[in-house]
Amino acid sequence: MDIRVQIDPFIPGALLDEFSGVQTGAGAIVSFTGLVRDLDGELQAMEIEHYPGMTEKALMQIIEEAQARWPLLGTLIVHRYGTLTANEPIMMVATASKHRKAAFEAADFLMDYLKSRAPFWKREITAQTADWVDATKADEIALKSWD
Amino acid sequence: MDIRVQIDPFIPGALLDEFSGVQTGAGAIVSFTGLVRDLDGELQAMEIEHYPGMTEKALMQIIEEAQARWPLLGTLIVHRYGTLTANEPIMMVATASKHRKAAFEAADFLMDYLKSRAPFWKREITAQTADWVDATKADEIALKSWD
Amino acid sequence: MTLDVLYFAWVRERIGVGRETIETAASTPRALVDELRSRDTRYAMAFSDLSALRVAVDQQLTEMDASLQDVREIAFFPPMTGG
Amino acid sequence: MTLDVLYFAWVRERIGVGRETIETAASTPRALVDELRSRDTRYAMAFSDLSALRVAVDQQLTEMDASLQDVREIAFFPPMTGG
Repeated sequence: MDIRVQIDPFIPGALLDEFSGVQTGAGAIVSFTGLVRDLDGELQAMEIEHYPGMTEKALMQIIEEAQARWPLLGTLIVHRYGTLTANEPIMMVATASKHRKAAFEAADFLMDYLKSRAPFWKREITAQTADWVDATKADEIALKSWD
Repeated sequence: MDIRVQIDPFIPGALLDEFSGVQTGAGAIVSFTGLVRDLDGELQAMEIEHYPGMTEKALMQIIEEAQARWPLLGTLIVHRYGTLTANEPIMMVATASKHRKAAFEAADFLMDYLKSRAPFWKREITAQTADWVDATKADEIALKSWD
Repeated sequence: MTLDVLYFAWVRERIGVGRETIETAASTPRALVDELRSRDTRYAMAFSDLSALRVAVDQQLTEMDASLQDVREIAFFPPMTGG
Repeated sequence: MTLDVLYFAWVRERIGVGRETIETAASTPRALVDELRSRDTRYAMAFSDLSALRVAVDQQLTEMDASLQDVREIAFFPPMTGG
């Protein structure tokens, strides 16, 4: 279990290779990278706020829940906070397992739980606006699909 | 659409960063890496045979099918052939989309189709044996789940 | 009872502080919200729609009717939007 | 009709070659299999269980009863195991 909540940028490929390098016996590795979308070139910055202390605990609980459901050899969650610009990686999850279905499902699960259960909040800054991103119904439905 | 069928090794993280670097407007990137499993330290090599000409066509058809089903911004499939050793990457798929569910589902779909529809055959070499890997019922069931 | 009360995102902006220490006898988050609403319009604005709010007690996501017994820290915030 | 016939994996090993050119009047892959089986025990061994075989015609996966009209290349192989 590797959890990183950081203000610094990260390079997804470098992290993927680092993650893969420490797995033993894995046949399948899935990664998800979330990037700052451009909003038709209007976005000046994305600001991410989080709840220090609770964030790490919540991510650990989410990973423990995934480990209880799938035979995972390794899991990684990295999430940035602070000020980001368009196309920058926001976060990444990675899972390693013997078989592909476990790796896929666990990564999908980690994302759904992280979206709705880890205390991060995003705000999109344009020349005119500085709006907090709304949680979507789709995210809530995705979460419930694992019940 | 980026399809590579190659004898040379590749570095998944380097490829992921290369793939991400050419996407525009993507919010979500999913990668799957398949690795040679170790068979309790018994594996001396994995040999992969393929059907030159048909392989590239089959992979292209699989990607076109995925593009028809999900709004994908980019897709990548890399698959090696020849002689590989334990823990080496065999293949990788990557998908880019605006939203995470499309990227996840399309990567999962590409893997299921590639497994049962792209002309690759694997053989595991140990000190005693050189057995062709059997196709599994699970792979056939996974494929049918997309019908 | 003395509680550390934390606010995040637009809840923090409406209330104007990210963290404060509050002396209260409230037994649930909901009771604390009612008490704060009556103190100042900033709270009334931030807490106008409880269905748009989430609450964590000692850094654990919970319900508005959870117990505040032995709690040190409580946080109010909008639905999360990470990932 | 002249056909390029290709074999892969254990089918190739049992037949002993990866590719050969065959003169045949078979109208389907199944008819070609029957013809080859009667030619030599190597084919009888390779094609003993048709349910364990896959066929591609002009590099397109197809069925044993597909038409071989205007076909240049046909391939027999076990179920694929890539990925």
